[in-house]
Amino acid sequence: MSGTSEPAATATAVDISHLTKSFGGLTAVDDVTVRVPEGQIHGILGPNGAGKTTVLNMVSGFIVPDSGSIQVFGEDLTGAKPFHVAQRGVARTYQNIRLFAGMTVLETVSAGAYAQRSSTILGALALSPSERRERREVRERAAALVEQVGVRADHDALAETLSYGDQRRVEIARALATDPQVLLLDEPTAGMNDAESDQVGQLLLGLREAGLTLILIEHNMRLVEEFCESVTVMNSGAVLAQGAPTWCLEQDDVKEAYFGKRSDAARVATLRRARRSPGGA
Amino acid sequence: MSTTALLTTLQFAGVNALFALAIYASLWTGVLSLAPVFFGAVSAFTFGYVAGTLGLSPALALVVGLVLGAALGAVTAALIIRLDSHYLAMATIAMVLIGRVLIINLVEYTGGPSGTLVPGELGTWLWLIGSLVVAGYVMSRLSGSRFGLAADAVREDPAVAQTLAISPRRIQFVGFVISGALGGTAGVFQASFLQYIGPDTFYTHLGFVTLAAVVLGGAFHWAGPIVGAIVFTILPELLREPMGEYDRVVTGVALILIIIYMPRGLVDVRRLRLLRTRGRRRTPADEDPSRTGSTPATVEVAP
Amino acid sequence: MLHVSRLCAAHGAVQAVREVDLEVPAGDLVALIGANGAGKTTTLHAIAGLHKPASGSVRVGGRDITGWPCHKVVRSGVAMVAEGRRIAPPLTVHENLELAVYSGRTTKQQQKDGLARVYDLFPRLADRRDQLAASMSGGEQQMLAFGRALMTRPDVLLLDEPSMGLAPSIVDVLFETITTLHESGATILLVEQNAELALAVSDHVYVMQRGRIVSHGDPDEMRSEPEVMTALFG
Amino acid sequence: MQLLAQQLVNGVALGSIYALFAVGFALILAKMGILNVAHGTFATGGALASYWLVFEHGFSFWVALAVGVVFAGALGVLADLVAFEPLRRRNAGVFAPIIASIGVWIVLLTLAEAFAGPSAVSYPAGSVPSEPLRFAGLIVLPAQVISLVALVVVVTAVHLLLTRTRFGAAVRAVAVDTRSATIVGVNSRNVLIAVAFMAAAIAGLAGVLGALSDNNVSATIGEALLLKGFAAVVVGGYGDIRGAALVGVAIGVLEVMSSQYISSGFRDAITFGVLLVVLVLRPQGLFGERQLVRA
Repeated sequence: MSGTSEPAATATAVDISHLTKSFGGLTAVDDVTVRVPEGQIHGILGPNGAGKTTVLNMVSGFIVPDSGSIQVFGEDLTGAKPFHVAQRGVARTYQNIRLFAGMTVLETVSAGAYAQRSSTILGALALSPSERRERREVRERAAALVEQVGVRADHDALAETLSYGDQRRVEIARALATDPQVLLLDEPTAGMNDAESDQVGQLLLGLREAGLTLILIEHNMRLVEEFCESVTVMNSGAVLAQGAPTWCLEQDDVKEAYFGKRSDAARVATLRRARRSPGGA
Repeated sequence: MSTTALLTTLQFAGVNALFALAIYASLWTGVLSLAPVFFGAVSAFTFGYVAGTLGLSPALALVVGLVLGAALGAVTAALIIRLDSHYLAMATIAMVLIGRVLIINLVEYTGGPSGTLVPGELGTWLWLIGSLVVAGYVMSRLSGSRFGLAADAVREDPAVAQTLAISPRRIQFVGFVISGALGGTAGVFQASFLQYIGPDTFYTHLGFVTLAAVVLGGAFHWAGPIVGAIVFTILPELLREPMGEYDRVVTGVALILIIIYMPRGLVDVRRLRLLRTRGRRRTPADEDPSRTGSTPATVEVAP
Repeated sequence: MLHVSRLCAAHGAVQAVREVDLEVPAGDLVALIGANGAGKTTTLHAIAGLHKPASGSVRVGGRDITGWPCHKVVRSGVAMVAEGRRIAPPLTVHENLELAVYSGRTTKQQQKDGLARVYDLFPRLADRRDQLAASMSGGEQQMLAFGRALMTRPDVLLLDEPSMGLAPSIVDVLFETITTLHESGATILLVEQNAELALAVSDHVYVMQRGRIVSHGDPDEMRSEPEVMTALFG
Repeated sequence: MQLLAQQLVNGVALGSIYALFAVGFALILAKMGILNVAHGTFATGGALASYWLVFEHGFSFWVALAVGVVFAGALGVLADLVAFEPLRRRNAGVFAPIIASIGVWIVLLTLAEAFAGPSAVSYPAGSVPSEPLRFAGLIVLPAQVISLVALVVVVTAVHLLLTRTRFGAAVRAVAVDTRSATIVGVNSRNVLIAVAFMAAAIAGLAGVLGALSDNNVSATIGEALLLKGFAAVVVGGYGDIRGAALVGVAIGVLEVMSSQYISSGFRDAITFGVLLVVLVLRPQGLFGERQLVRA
């Protein structure tokens, strides 16, 4: 494991240290340490099955790690319940889009504003002025978020009927509605074409400008090189490399993780030839 | 069916609608519970006992039923809300079963197996419609409110709801309290209309008929249970003549068919919205503004 | 042996596989490579009957098996080693292997021989015969998944990312096994993200990008094509 | 002392019937992920079918028992084909099968009531084994012996079937992950139908033996079994049918003892009270480790 030096001036937003998790006999995440400074975009890369989503699931509280710790802005959130983690300002999206069936775009995003609202059931029943104001504000803010992430569809359309790209964007808007400090994105551009991916990239830059810290799992290397300040590359649960994206992607073991080892491949090929010749295939 | 019979049936449809709304209140938060039947039983027998010994004005009796139901809902939720879905459903069915045993054995308070008589002052159209209107108003205000959106989220995907800082347990607790209040109220009405309550008044059959009503009407919008209760109370009455003793077979078959082919019931907001989206794709909205203006799907009442 | 023509498959709104044509001649090892999310696994699932194709056809040895349920596809001679080691965790290694008898493709004797062969191929499985599958390491689970597929005596073997999430030493063992199987005449369709390995072992390579086959040819030709690398990076 | 021993015998015999029923109920819950509240009506179906054969057609009790068991199994398969399989195909979630099973319950109960009429009936005198056996001062009825033997045989057979045979392996594989079983050629549909048949047939056996023990056949015979069987499954856990069976027997003993020594009226309340307490304190049951329900 090697890495370039990180800028030391800013505070650490997310501090994941020595995280380990096994399922049965499988070590899905093996001693992973990631530090992400405030206001940065950090990418987690690696081939399928490397354990990236498991890391994200541990940060957001879905999975309790076997060992290691997770701190967000200095607060220990290891093993905290997901809604606790969310209350501390960590929001996320999902690899397989998870929108709420039957809800419109605006309702979906408004649901994300739960922690921002203070209205009570009695207030809602009594039609109190503050409740009315809050409903209006939530709607307006949700509408603004929908515009911000670039969803062009009707706000009253069912979220599940939108195009794939728009569904991903609605998910981002819903996460943003929780007013997070840290946003975890699981393959935000999966299934998008280049133009759409670029739009998402620009959106992420905008969010960083607004002060958010972002951690994203991403397979689009072009996007990673263009938008991430730093990356962590994982393979079979462990960290292969950490640092600037261009530097990381040049590392041999990273390339090997993606494309395989030339030496291994060569060895297998030799083996094969050797076997074939005596048999006379 | 004669007019009197129809009116009586409609009255029971109204009471069933209250029970159905009570079941809906917890289903809304992703919990299948038959506990409202138990809440209703406790309220009804308390009402019967108190009205019999102390005398009680109708309005006060209603309030007692409501508060008692809500309190029971809170206690129940505190005890069993953390169970997995199957076990939770089982636990609430067990409550209904225990309720009957208690009623039979607490002879001094309930009249035991022979039941007890209850004053019928609340058993009028005015009280019933008034209560239904209030319940409908409460549910319509809650849908689209902070609680309502959170409940939708918890039912559709509790894991995702958690990452929106929503605590599913908390939302489900509130759902149980609302369910208890509605169930308690419904129990008092059931007692007032029947003017007699016994161990079989609040038993599994009531639970299943109301659950069937919710499923038929639709468990995804508050109007669903009301529509379902009306259809499901009147339908067997209409079928009684042609079907004879087999009328309930239709109820059962309907339940199976609905859950397979119309899992979201008659009042299906999602389907309406899908149709609207499809319609809009064919004819753009700006060409046909009346269509978007009059969507029955808009639940939001905020200005 | 395996002919796929104009296969389309969708996940809800996403058209994951578009008009895919590919062919696996008898005795060949054909690789299907591409970036994450290119549609490789969906293609394999559509062949294996785990995902209903929207259109197109899948034929095995001249028989049209398009849209057949998975267990019938297995019966017709196509076995899959699923991504993520889909084995039955509460069963022992031995029970997992014996499940293959339900494919109806083996006689009692063949079943016995098959077990011996699998245990011979993966001695580690023989050691852990009566251990629960859930308690085994990732590599051992992958071996078990391999063994289960072989137990059905398939005409065509579908391999879905056999190297996924595994340590390099295990990957070596698995690919040696794949090579051995190939040498012994097995017909194999290999989906793999690890392109170098796939190129090294295969006779023919298809490259997939965003649901389409963008190029195919000999492994050596493919290695020199610049488009292939961009396709692999997504 | 004599009384206590006699009541213990009665309790174990009663509990055997609860336990039998619970085994079938647990099978459906654990292996198919369905909380099947219609399970009691399968028991009713079995009991009514056997009664009909004995009373109307003069068949021997043993033939009637076998036919009743098969008939109940067929009802279980029918329910699965009509109500549960379409939901499985649609991935309908957790609640839909419960609601569908309520539909099945209503239909079968109504038909049973229409068939049996409102009042309970008994097997004709002499048509069933009823001569009491005396043993060390205790009176043991043949029905009680049959129930206990049936329980031991069924629990042993089902347990061995599940843990020692290939079919059992297939059942366990399908229960935990259908896909992992189908990719080696297991037809999960057939496996589930077989489980549905087995579970309902066992319910039918419990129904017939319950009717024999009480010498009383009615349309609601399954309802009482459902409640007790359900308590046994919850308290015993459904991961291992032996736990459910053991608790089923214990419930029988508890009932007999509590009605003898506490109050006959509160007999059921005590059972359900134990059920609720266990649910609250140990939701996974007394014996089972926590097992996720197949969604």
